[in-house]
Amino acid sequence: MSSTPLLYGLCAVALFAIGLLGAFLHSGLLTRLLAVNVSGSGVLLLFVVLAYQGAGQRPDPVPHALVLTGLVVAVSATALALMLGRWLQRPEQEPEPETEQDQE
Amino acid sequence: MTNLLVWPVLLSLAAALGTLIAPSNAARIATVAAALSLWSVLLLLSAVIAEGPQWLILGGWPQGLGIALHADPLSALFLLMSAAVCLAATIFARRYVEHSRYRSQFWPLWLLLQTAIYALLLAADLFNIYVTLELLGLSAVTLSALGGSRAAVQAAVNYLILGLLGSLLFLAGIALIYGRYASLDLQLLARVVEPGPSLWVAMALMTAGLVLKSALFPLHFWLPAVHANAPAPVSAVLSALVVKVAFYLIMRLWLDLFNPAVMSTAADLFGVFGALAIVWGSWQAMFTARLKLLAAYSSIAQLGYLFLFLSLVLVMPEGEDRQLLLGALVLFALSHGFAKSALFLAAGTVQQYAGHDRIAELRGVAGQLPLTFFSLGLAGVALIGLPPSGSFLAKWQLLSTTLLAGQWYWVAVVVVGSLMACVYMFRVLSVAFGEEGVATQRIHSRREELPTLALAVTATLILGLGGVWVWRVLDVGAAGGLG
Amino acid sequence: MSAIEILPLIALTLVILALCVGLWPAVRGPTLADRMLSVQLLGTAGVAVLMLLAGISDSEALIDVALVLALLAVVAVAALTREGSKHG
Amino acid sequence: MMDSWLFDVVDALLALTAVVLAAMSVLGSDQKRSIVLFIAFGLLLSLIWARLQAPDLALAEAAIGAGLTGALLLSALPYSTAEKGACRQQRAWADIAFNRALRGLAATLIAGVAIAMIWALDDGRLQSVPFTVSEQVFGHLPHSGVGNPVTAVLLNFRAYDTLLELAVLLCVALGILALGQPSVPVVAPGPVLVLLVGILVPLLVLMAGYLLWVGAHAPGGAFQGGAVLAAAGVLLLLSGHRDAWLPGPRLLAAALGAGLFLFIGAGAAMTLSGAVFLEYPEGWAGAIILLIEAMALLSIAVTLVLAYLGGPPAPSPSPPARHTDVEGH
Amino acid sequence: MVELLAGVLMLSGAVMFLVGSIGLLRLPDIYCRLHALTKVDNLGLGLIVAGLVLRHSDPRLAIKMILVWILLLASSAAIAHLIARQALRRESE
Repeated sequence: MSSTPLLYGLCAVALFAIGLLGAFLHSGLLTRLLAVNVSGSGVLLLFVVLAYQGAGQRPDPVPHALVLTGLVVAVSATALALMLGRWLQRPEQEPEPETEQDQE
Repeated sequence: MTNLLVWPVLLSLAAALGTLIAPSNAARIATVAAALSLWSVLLLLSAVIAEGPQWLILGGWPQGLGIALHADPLSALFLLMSAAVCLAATIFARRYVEHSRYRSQFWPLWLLLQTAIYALLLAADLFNIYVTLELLGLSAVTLSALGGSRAAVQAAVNYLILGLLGSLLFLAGIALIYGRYASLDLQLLARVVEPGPSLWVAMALMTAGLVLKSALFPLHFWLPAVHANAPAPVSAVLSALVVKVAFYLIMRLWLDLFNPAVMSTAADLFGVFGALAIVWGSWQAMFTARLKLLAAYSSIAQLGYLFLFLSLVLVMPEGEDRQLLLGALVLFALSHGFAKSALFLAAGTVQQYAGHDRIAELRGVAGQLPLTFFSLGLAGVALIGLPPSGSFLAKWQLLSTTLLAGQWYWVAVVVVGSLMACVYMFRVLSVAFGEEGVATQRIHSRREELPTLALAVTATLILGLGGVWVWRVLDVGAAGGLG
Repeated sequence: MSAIEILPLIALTLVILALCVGLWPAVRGPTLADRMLSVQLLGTAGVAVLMLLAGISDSEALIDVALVLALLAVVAVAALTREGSKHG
Repeated sequence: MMDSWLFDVVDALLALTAVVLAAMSVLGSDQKRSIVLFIAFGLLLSLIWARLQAPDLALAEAAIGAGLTGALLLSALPYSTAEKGACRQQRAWADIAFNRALRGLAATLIAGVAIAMIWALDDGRLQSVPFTVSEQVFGHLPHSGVGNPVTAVLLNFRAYDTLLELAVLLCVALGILALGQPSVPVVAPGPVLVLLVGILVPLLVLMAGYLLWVGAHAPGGAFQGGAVLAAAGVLLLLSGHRDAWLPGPRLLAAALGAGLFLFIGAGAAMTLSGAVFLEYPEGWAGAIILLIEAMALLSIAVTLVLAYLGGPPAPSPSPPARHTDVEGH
Repeated sequence: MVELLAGVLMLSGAVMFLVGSIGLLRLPDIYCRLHALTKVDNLGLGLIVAGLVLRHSDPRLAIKMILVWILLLASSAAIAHLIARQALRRESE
């Protein structure tokens, strides 16, 4: 029995925890976003470790597919958050886009 | 096996594409899609009543390989509420976003949000639930950011990060379950799960994620800013459906999947935090300055009731009493869904009409918006839990159950919460029905007040008088469940 | 197992060691150029690792991965130089 | 040779470095450093996927994690420096103490969660499980229309997930179109970058097509291809093309919806003849999947390029030639 | 015999990488490091590819591997230029 799953399993849990901690400690959007991404990588790594059946064995393809989905979701969420962050950073002088009052 | 199960999802998704390609007809497409979704949900509900729970495994693959969809009385009732609220809010939104600069993106996003709600209520596969949760979260975030103000976008960003954390916790739980049981299908899992470290930790992680998304006290802090700053129809759907769908998932998982591992301490925690949410949310609602914030805080309190209900249901032994209380829970959730969406739509009308929603300055507005304030009053009746509303029946059931069990402390919480709800609702109404009038800003169309009225009437009268029907429908599936 | 067969594995271990050592400038800096250089080394070493893994486990797919990594590592570094210059 | 102790060294080095990089990236306070370390972390992850016999993921991570996410995060840098100042407010003593206590509590809680997870994972696979999805996948692989099991899961067995995932991408693209403002590059690209882009873009497009095609029977597929194609777009943006060849609003909307449209259409077409939604006709599955993947690739690539651009493409694209003459200094 | 040669090639390639990364740490300024790194890296990867090509006689794989190497040669030259440019710009300010 190789120690591969054990090592990466521990790594996955550590990444998950580090990400959670970072998301809690930071208040800036960018750093929190990085933290969430790291945490997500930890969870995805956990799936891949579960799929691993040992050297020379074919791995379980289902977690791989799930992780692929998870990766794409993560990058889209990151993109959305960065766009909103950039929105907040825009200078104030532009006409305040749309408060509900002028939606009449 | 019937394709009926995918219709609500598919209709909304196809309509989202339609509005994307043909922005000029978007409002019409969205209304038709919402109406058709409601129709398909009604068909589904009648199928559930006639034939029992419905299943579909997509792609025609064997169970476990393909993704399963599932509708039982519980999910069908939530679907019905969602479809009805969505239709009303869609009709309301037509006028609301008519001149918005975001309207060509609003409609596809709006329909994607509905897609996510229906998909989540129908999902019977753990990873599929995760994907729908993400779709729900991201579409809700984007729509709430379309409020367009700095406060709205800031709130949306916080909502996004917390939502992502919630989904991550949920996903980590899925990983643990997959690691132990090598399946994602809820029905298959329900047959094999057994108490043990995997299930306990997975339960804790998944519940924590969902609790964050359903804004149970003390994890509610993101909610008021989001719901108060989003466009009114979006707030209505967020408050009435999005938060509640997360609650639905908790209920679903705890009643079916986690059932063998439910411990009374864990269930009691739901009750304690639910009670705290009732008191704290109502307290904030009593003193807040803005109408939409009031509605948002009221949501926190009302979600507290749902968790209180759930904690009592969970510790009850299987049997008629449990079924009665579960029916009360569902009835309460439905009434709140209709009443809260009515309240937010009314607030939206007020805001458009008066140019703000500061409660203290709404003196006399009721005279100019009688229909809206009538709806607001009706919604208040349901939120307080006065007869003849559906929530009155539900609370009544709750009180009688707790009294019989000698749990007077829950009785106290419910009574205090209801009294506080009286205070915050009457505070609005007494100001609005006051003497002075404000200058009329524009000619108002009665037509856009109708969806609000319809929702409020449903919450108060239809669910109140037809509450027994909810219990009867739920009884159809009493033997069913997922197991 | 023969000594010859283990040579690629030793090579793999050494490259990974080099990769880990080469990451230090990315942590320490101090300038952006130092960090970029480190990422660049990581990209090249990563390609080497993938190729060696492909050779060891006879997996053609990993060569595709190496190809993609070689193509995409440029994007990150190019973005770094471009964005870094916004402040410079 | 597969279980030599040297592999343990390799695993330990990779795992440890990943954790250290992640910790330094997440817990540090210098944002630029955090991003660079995060890019390195993504690269390392793709090696880890390769080591764990997940080449599909290694491909996706190499394209998304190492390339695109890094570029995406970097494009956000200008604002985040300003953000730091806003957080640094004067705080009352009691507030600080409360904060410390809260942080300590959170750290303890998270450590507890980590330990609990390890405890749960220690349970291992339940031996009496009567079914495993993995066996089902390999059993039904011949009927799926493709030979790569991961592609089969993504586009046939669990196609519904992928359908909803495309909806997630559409949702993000719509958000960017509604609220985003395209970022305009400040400094002009040098001749080397322009030359590099000229070589790389055709290669990337080729690679995307190759990944799409190969995905049917070997690692690869729409997502990996889409990310690689998006990288081509990002490079174009980096070299001064302001629109990265993105079309006007109408066509853009069509490209964004294309994957979903084809998916729904193909899924629903057979329901008319009594099949279940997303059931493909016998013998056609391979072709249908390839077609869906091609459209999905397009949607994914367009969404990712939009994400890097940060907003709707500028209505009147200016030729890149205009930028090069700014370069003199 | 070919196996041994291939192994030795790979090993020397790996040593090159190690030398490169130590150089990254020890060399005095950014230009030296840049120079050393790109040279050593490309040589290292070239040796490894040569070893792999020797071991696997499949021409398709060999072409692919050589392609990766050429690609990396080109891109690392370009990247080195970009980094140097960036460092220069930083210095001139």
